[in-house]
Amino acid sequence: MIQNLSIAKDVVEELKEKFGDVIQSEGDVAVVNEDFIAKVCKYLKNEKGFDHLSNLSAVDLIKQNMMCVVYHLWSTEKKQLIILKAFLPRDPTDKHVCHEDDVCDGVQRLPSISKIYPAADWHEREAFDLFGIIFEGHPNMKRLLLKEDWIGHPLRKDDESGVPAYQIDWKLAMMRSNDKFVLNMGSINQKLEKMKEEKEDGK
Amino acid sequence: MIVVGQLEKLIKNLTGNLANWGRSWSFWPLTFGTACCAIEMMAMASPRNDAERHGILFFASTPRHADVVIVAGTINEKMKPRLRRLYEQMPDPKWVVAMGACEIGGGPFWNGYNVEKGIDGFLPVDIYVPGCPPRPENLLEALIQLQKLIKKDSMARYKSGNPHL
Amino acid sequence: MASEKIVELNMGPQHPSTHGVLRLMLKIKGDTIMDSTAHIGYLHRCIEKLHEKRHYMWCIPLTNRMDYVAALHSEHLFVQAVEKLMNIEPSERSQYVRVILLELQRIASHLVAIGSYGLDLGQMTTWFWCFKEREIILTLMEEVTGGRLFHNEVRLGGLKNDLPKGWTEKCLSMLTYLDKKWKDYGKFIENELFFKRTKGIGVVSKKDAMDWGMHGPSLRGSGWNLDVRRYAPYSVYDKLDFDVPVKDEGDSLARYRVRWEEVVQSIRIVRQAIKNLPQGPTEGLRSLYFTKPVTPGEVYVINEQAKGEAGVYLVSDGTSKPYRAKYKTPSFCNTALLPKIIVGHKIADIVAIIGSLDPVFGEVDR
Amino acid sequence: MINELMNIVIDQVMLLLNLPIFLRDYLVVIGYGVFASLVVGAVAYGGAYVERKLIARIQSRYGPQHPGPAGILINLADFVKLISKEDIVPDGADSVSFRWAPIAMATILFFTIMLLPFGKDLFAVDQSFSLLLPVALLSLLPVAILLIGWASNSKYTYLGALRSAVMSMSYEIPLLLSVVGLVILTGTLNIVTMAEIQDRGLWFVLLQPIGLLVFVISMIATAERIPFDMPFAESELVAGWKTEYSGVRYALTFLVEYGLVLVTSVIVVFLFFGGWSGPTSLPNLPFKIPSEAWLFFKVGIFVMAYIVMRASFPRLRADQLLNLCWKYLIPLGVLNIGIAVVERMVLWV
Repeated sequence: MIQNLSIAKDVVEELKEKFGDVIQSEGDVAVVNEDFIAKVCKYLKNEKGFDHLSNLSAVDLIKQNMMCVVYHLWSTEKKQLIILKAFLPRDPTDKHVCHEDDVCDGVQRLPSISKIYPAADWHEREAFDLFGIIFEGHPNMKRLLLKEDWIGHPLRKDDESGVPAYQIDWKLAMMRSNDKFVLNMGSINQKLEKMKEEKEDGK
Repeated sequence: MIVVGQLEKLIKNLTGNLANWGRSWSFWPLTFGTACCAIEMMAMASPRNDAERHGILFFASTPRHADVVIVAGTINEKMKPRLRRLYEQMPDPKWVVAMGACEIGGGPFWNGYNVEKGIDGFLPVDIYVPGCPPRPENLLEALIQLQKLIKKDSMARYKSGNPHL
Repeated sequence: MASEKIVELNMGPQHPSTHGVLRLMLKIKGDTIMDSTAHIGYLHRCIEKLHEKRHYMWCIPLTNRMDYVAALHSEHLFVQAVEKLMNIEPSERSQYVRVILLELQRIASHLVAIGSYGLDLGQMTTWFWCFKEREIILTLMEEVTGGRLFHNEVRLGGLKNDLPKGWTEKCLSMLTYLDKKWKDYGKFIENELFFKRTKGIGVVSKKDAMDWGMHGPSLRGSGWNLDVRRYAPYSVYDKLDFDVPVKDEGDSLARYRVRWEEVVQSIRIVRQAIKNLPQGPTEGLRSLYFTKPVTPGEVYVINEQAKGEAGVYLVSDGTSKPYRAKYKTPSFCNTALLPKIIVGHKIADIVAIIGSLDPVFGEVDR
Repeated sequence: MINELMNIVIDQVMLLLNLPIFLRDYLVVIGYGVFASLVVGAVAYGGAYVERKLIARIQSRYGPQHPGPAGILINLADFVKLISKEDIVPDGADSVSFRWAPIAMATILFFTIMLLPFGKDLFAVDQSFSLLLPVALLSLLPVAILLIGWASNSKYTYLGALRSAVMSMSYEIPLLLSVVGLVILTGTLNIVTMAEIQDRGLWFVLLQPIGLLVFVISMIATAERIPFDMPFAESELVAGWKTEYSGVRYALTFLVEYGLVLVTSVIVVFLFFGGWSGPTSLPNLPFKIPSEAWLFFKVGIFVMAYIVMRASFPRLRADQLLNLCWKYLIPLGVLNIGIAVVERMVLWV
């Protein structure tokens, strides 16, 4: 039979009374304002017994120009699941600047919940590594899977760091080529440099 | 003078063949496996198709004791410098077996941003074993072919320092 | 003072007993470990990005290669997510056959885990015996699906091909053979030296296990009675009765024992599934959607894989390619807590702890 | 029988080179030394082959089959390959001690072989302290290993060598305690006279079972075989103190490992299982059984025991061996000395 995980709708209602308009409910998903995510998670873990962080994933909604972080929390006694969503403004040109000790400031910011759920430590580092979402208060906000000197965040929809030259969407590349557009694959860079020269000559 | 020339050629021939005979039968691969092909490499050493029948003993845990490195599993950009250094740490008569589609041309992950498309860019590969993952019998057959190659190997190959001679 | 000197040791990506490509930077004083950090990513194959570039049908070879020791589990996870999205109920017989193949794959995965655990501690014979038994299971699976490690067997709402004739008798005879052998191996592995190396090593308390995000047999070794097949039943697991082995000590020996008993339970499950295997079609849609659009929406499905609770968060935007597929894999969470357990142990204990957590690095790095 | 042969050969050599008479004893010693190392080399070769085949059979597989009729030449192939391999000396290593340490270990091993008798009257040197010297020389090996560990300039070898040094401190004392028990019982330090006593009367294994237990455990630790395999723990310390070696020097460490197995089993057989004593002529056997055959039969059993142990036991941690030795073996050794004193008074008075 198809697995149906029972969603804790009553808990979503309680959250709305407790936190007021910070929480909207979209279907059975609680959409949380991104600054209150840590408070909500602490409340859920301590009072409501959602002790198991089942999943923390980031989704790049490029059409709505938003970045969404989804939390799936599971309570082991009540055997119920609750889904929290936090929508962040999307940083179009992943322009966040990483200082030497890898402290980055940028638009996609979110309080980290690794103090409440220590299991979220690596999940958040992976979300930062592949999407560029910065989790404030995270003990070790560095890249997890890619090389330290990797430029760009590959899982974003507009990042073509791995696409071979013949598949690249040139309109988008040209639109971005006026500012710093660094890619990691040698084949693509030469192609883009050539395109840029033609553009300068054409002008 | 001719006798000395003949004698010297005979001795060089004899030692060369003896060395090649020794190298081919005592064939210690480096225990290096990253992904799914490593499981099939272990299955090759398991009792069903026992690699030790041909002298292939998975005993060398350091590059110093290894003769051949069977690159089993996808190599991505973070692993590439490590693999190159491992190859350089191995003592000289050494061979490289590229096992699995990921080593030959990137395999199912060829258009990944982080995956190295084939290891013959930075390693001199002797034997390619296609398959994803290749069956243990394929790998054993490939190693036996490599052993045959070694038997006919020429000593000149190592003096010139160019493994592709 | 010489003894105060903290030496930095690097258990590099190529190490005989890190079960793959894990790099541990250890700060050791003498033989005990003061602090350690884990570096992963040496097998990051951009599986989630490649999901967005491929039709649903072609994503199966990618999911297979994540946990390459128990490949059918992640394949079943992905297809179940699409079935939930499309609201397609697989036929009764195909669900039973899926459970049979999944449990056989779980036995094969536990054999690799226990075999390489013995090899790490110096007992080579367990490694060879476990791989010998695993070959028998692989040939059985090969007769059904045609592949040893990766099967591409699960289709939307059904299976690629049904069980061949006479397969169930062969499987039952294999299970009786394995049942007897597994008891002997248990007695052979658990000798006094094995206890000295594993009892009281890498103890994880019940509270820490849940906080740090432990999964699967390791979690059940610390006292949690959590098995997805029980608390969020899927497929036909609610019709099969089996009990979930749980130990309370939380040390490496407990984790090994849980894994050892799970093989016995899986044998029981396969026997029951074969006994009341219904007749009926297992065709289902011959192929997952190649180019037909999948209904837009998002879904979250969790399965009990060999290494623990794995989940996929699938977002589809109505086209024939997944918009975003995020995999939560158990080994990723187990490896995250490795540096926390190791502190205070000797160097020789790292090997015992890694072996008891049994991470697979295709799954960790994705 | 081998003695007469040896004397004939030495006389011929003396005549050929008309050397002065007093050089004869040196020639005897050299002759026996060469003979002993040849025998040990052959037996070590056979032992290595049997080990690979027996371990393969225990692990339900065939083991080497192809080089030679049944894989007989596999060790020759290993040796030839290792000789013809490039011999890397890492630049950070202290080259003098890195190069010479394995050779020092090999000489220590062959020196102990020279001192051990191999038959009823087949021994190079019959000293009054011939039991003490092999034991003392075997305890020199960890010093060489420590030198190797430091010289190879890599953290793994350093850790492996430290483990070996720490282990040697812990298993030497029970080793000597059990030997003291025997010395009290027999009154001599000479292996040959001990063997003769056992030949006449009881084997010491019946008189000193605890001494045997303590001695065997510390012998396994000397030979660094599986239960106490920490210095070469290939699953933890990559390859322990042998990590940096390749080529000929690795072949030497290979030879030392198998030589140790053989030497330790010869010593155990001499001290507790009565050396070459055994019925020289079985009732329905036409020819007389030479005493050497009995010795090698018993040594073979012990080498088999080493191999089976390697296949079935996991590896202990270094500190577990330490408290095993300090907490259990040393008290047992002292108890054994007490038993030996009591037996001495009761039996021999």
